Amino acid sequence: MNADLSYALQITLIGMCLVFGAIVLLWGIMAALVRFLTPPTPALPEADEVPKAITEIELKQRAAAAAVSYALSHQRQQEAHLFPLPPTAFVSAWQAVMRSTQLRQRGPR
Amino acid sequence: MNADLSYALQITLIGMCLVFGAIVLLWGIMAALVRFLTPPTPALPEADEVPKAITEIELKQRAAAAAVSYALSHQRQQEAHLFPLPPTAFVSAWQAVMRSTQLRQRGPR
Amino acid sequence: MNADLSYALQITLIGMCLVFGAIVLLWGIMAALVRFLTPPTPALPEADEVPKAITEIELKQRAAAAAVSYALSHQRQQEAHLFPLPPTAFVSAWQAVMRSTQLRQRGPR
Amino acid sequence: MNTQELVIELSKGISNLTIGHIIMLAVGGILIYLAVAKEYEPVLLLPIGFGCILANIPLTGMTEGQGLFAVLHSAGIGNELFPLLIFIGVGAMIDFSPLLSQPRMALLGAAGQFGIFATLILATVLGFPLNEAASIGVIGAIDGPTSIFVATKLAPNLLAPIAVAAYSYMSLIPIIQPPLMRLLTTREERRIRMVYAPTPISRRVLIAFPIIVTLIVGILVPDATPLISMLMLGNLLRDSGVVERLSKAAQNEIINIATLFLGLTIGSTMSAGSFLNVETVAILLLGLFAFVLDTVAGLIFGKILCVVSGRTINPLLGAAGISAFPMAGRLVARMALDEDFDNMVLMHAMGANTAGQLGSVMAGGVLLALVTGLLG
Amino acid sequence: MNTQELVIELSKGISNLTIGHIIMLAVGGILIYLAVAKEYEPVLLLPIGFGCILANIPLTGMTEGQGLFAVLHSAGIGNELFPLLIFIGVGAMIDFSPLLSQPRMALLGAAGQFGIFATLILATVLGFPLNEAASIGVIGAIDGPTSIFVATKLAPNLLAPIAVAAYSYMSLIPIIQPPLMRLLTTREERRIRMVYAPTPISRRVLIAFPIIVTLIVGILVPDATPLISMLMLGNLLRDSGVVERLSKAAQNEIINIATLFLGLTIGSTMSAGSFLNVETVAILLLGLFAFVLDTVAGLIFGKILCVVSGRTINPLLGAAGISAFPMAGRLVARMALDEDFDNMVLMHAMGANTAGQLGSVMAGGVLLALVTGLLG
Amino acid sequence: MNTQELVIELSKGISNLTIGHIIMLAVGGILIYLAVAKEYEPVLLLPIGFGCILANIPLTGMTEGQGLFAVLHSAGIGNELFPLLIFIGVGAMIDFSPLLSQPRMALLGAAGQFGIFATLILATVLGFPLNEAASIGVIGAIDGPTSIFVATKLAPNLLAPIAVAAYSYMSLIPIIQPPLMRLLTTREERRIRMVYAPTPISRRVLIAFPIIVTLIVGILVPDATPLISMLMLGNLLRDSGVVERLSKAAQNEIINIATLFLGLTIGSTMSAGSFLNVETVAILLLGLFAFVLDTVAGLIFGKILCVVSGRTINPLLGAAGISAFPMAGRLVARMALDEDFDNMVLMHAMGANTAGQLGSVMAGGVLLALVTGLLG
Ligand code: NA
Ligand code: NA
Ligand code: NA
Repeated sequence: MNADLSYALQITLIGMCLVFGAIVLLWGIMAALVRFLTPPTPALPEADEVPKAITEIELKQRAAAAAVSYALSHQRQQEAHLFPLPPTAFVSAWQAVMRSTQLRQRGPR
Repeated sequence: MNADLSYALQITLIGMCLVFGAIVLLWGIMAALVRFLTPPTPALPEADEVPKAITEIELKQRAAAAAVSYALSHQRQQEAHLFPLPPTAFVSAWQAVMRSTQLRQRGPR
Repeated sequence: MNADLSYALQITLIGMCLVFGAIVLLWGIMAALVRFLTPPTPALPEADEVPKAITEIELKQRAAAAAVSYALSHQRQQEAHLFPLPPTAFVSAWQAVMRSTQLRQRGPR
Repeated sequence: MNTQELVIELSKGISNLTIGHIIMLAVGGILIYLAVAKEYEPVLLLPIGFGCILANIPLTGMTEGQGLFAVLHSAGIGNELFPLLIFIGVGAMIDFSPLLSQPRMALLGAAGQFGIFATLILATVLGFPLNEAASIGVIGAIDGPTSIFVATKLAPNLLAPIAVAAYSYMSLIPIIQPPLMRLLTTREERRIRMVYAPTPISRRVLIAFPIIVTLIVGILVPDATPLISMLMLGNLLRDSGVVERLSKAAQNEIINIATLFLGLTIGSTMSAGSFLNVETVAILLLGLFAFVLDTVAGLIFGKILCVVSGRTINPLLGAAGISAFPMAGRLVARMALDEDFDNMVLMHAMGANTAGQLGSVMAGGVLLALVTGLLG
Repeated sequence: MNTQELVIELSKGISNLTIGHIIMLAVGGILIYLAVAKEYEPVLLLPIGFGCILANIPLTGMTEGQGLFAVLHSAGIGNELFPLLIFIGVGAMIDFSPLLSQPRMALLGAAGQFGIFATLILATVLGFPLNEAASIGVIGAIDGPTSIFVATKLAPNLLAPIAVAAYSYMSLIPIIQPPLMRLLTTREERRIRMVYAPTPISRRVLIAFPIIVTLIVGILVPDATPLISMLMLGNLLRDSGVVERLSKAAQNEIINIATLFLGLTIGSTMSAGSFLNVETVAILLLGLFAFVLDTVAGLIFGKILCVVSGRTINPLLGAAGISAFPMAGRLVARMALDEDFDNMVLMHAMGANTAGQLGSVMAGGVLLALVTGLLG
Repeated sequence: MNTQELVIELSKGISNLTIGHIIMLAVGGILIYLAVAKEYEPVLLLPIGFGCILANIPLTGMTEGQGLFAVLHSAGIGNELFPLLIFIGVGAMIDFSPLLSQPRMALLGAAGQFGIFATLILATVLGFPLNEAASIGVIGAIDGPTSIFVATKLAPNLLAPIAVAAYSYMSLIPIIQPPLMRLLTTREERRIRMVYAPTPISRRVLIAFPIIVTLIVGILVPDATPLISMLMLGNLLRDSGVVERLSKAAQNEIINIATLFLGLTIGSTMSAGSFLNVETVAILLLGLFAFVLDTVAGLIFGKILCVVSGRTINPLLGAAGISAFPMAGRLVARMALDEDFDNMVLMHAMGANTAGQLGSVMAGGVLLALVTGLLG
């Protein structure tokens, strides 16, 4: 086994240990950051049962909603808009007219 | 006649030939590109007479339309918009109201 | 008194004189610019009394209006819009519908 | 000037064209084709391909002296300016809240770096000296700026094939990863659903995070500081919320210009003379090996975590830990959806993916430190 | 420091002001006036005028050592970076479809380069050495970046008057061309209508075009490669449709910043010492001659084509073949409309105009190759 | 590599960390805190703070050789490029019409420069050599680019503390000025209302103004030309109305990128070794002294003008003449409103504030001329 290969093996061993070590450290830091820097929430639903009442289905729904909103936000980011436009303006003006027509039609004449 | 002038005349002769040559080559390339890279169109109006039916007037109209659209697109480009806005949103909202009014007025009450 | 301090005092004396001199010159230039480069206005209200009729209150109102508009324009600038959008488009389309409804309501049915 | 001289002068372009040039022109054309027709990372592959074409037209002088590519190279590649500017922009586009709200996802960002080291070993076995082997291994970081940064420091002579491999394979992620995912995970594993009950992340945490990471990584792995700090600077510009102007500049002007110039200049290093040789082929193959191994290691680690956690972690997430942000994360989410149209793991995948981004930079820095320490 | 020294120190600005400076300050003022009041190419004339003013204020140190203009000059003029960046932006703004759908229009882009060579001959007769005469001739390319590129290579000492002539006359196109058009064409000729039945141009053609042109021109005329390739790169960014970010960057950030810096720096080379001499006057006159001759040659060639084609080609189009994109094209279309409010030749004129742009770059490259070949 | 060497190599970051580094890391953190939590000039304090942190992480190599900050320093600080680019952007954001319509407000821009000279004297007394004393004094210009420009020319070794003082105190204006205003003016004085009947300013005046100012200042104070001319160039781009593209580029791309790079690079000069010493403390204190004295001199001059004008000028305006555009102007307007919710002096304050901006640049140039003349 030549010297370089021996070095390479050493580097691999030490390197992977360091990467895992650094990542675990990062995990710890993140957990600490979130714990100590998150401002105490108003703590409204002090009733301990409520969190348990969240069924698995609800959790999945929440995950789905978050995923969709994240995906959408990310997609929007990719389009690299240079500034955010108020979304309402983009309701086409023609649509507005149709809405207005519907508005008038409410109730009998 | 000094050497430089002799050179200049040579350069002119060779240069103009080369420029014309290059341009003719470019012509050929462009023609070839358009011929070989244009995907075969659905070939719907196989009836050979239709193209001939396009009168000179129609050709002129087409030229006018293309010119206007080109000029407009170019003008827009010059304004250096940073991203294209959906045109409908720019139908002023007030205009939308007027349209809506017209919509209502259609037909007798 | 060491040499540097003596120099510093000289620099202060000369420097402040020069700064004041330059500023006074600037004043003169600005006054001259405004006088000589302002195109003669249509001179409509030739009646000399009108300017005097502007009461102090009106002047204050004018100052207030200018200040507000300046502040607003500055604020807008800070947001670093990349190009000006036609303001009407940003009248929300929904607002347009409401306007349209109001339009219809004018006069008795 | 007689006629003969004239003909020689005017045909110098054609007469200097070698078969090598023609092959590289074709390679440039293929890169552009992949960019345009397949939309594989076009913002990088298109400039790289165009730069490659220009580098292989004879006698343009663009890569020498005061030529455009020589100027751009010394302005932004030799000193690593362009990769660092790109990282400012990337940082300003990354949202770390999916990771911060599920910190354990960070673990998945470590295993996905194994390919770096395994490739280093293999390249050493194949006879590459240590500095070159390490540079080749860092293709396995699956992160363009990191690869370029490390290669410029350790083996600038191999920059062209390494950068090309890094970016090309990154763009081929949707082709490389799915078969491996299917091979290494069972259908049941891919269908594992995950609970999503994230801790809400306050603005204070989002602002402190990039600063703390810069400090810790900077002090522990000084060689990784330039990369990690610019990534975190961009993220701080974004999350601080008080420097909108700078955040926009980072996400637009700075990253766009740096990307265009970087791509062109990397492409311009692909001249037939230095690129067309057995070494390049070996590097390209080793790079592919690194990519595969990263994914495999990530997936196996994912399976381990799955078992350890009592099947509450979907092992597919391991494949998102390789970096290749944000493609790998999205791909994993899509794979899970394919198996079960109701299985939403995007937030977990993005957490693992951002962890992989951090892990890649740290692995690159560790490698740089170890190799520099050994050689220096 | 006694009073006398002080007065000398404080009045050094005024005491070093020469009559030459004052003349050049006035020249700078006139350029700004043309830019602002007449709107002749303001994005270039305004910075050039302002740079000219600054270069002729004594003792500012801005053009020496680490002064701003010295820095900008070595950053982007000496190495031709700024003209090339501008060309990326110009390319991203050019639409080649009018030319591609009527390829015969390309011919008109060749004749409009005759002024380059005729001016070269005249300048040689007037005693300019060959390299300087060629640089002066290239004003007749009627294209700023090409003029600057060639002049920087062949006769950097003449850069200021050449660049100023190129951009000033380009901005005076609406004044220079119409009298010549009226003089050389009859009313009937100007009223000739043209059929517009263009081949539809597919996206594939639009994408292949810039790559093919780069390859062919690059191999045939290596000296023109930097210019033509950057023009085509910009066009590829635009037409590929997959790198919107880069295309926007080219059309905005890159071209705007490069234009501002280029203008300022070109203006700053107009110092009284090097600009105010007979040579400059000769160059300005020769440049005007080149512009006139380009237009005349273009129109005559247009008349020939008109006859050859059986009066289906409007000879005015010849005047659009000189480059000066896109002003010349628009001007021709307006002239045709003036004679007959129903005569739409804009698409043909833009085809000829883009061909002129390509012809100018190729002519510049050919000239560079021939002169470099001759001089050794 | 044995275990011992390995441990040394891997712990080199920590083992080289000194108490000085830790102090400076905290300083960097404080600057970021001020930027983010207090929003004091965040576009500058945040990059400065981040640069400071990076400069005090050991062994990153970012400030040496081809490191990022070394590259940015030689690209834009050593040659004063970044401050000048920032001034183009600032000029494009300044509206001089409030000043032009009330030219007498210009006077207030002169008194607010007294702190520069008084601080110069004090620094000389404290033993600083003349060039350093003048650089410290120019903190009293209360204008970042001017301070950096002068300090780079006269005492580049003191650049870091001077720039940090200039920008930090500028961001502390809302804390430094109000107590002085209340101390030096009576309630009645602060309530003085001012007539607002401005001359309408034509576009011609707005366009001529920057050109004339460049000419006059340039010829009278050549050393101030780079600064004043770039400010005026930006203003001309804006007010000419014909180069919208360039004006937008100046107000966005150019100033944003230059600001980010300037801030980072200035911050990176705050290394513990060169920053943590008695001199820095003295400079920071002298800078504060300069700020206070500027405001005091401005207010006293305001009171004199108030008396001379028959109480038609509100003495608060004197505090707006110090530069610190546009914060000082807004602050004065707010103070007047606080005393009397109907007292609108914003337009007058902005006039005085823009005059202060011009006065600061001229004072910087005068100082540079006098010191260079004396030393050279
Ligand atoms: Na990785
Ligand atoms: Na031409
Ligand atoms: Na000041």
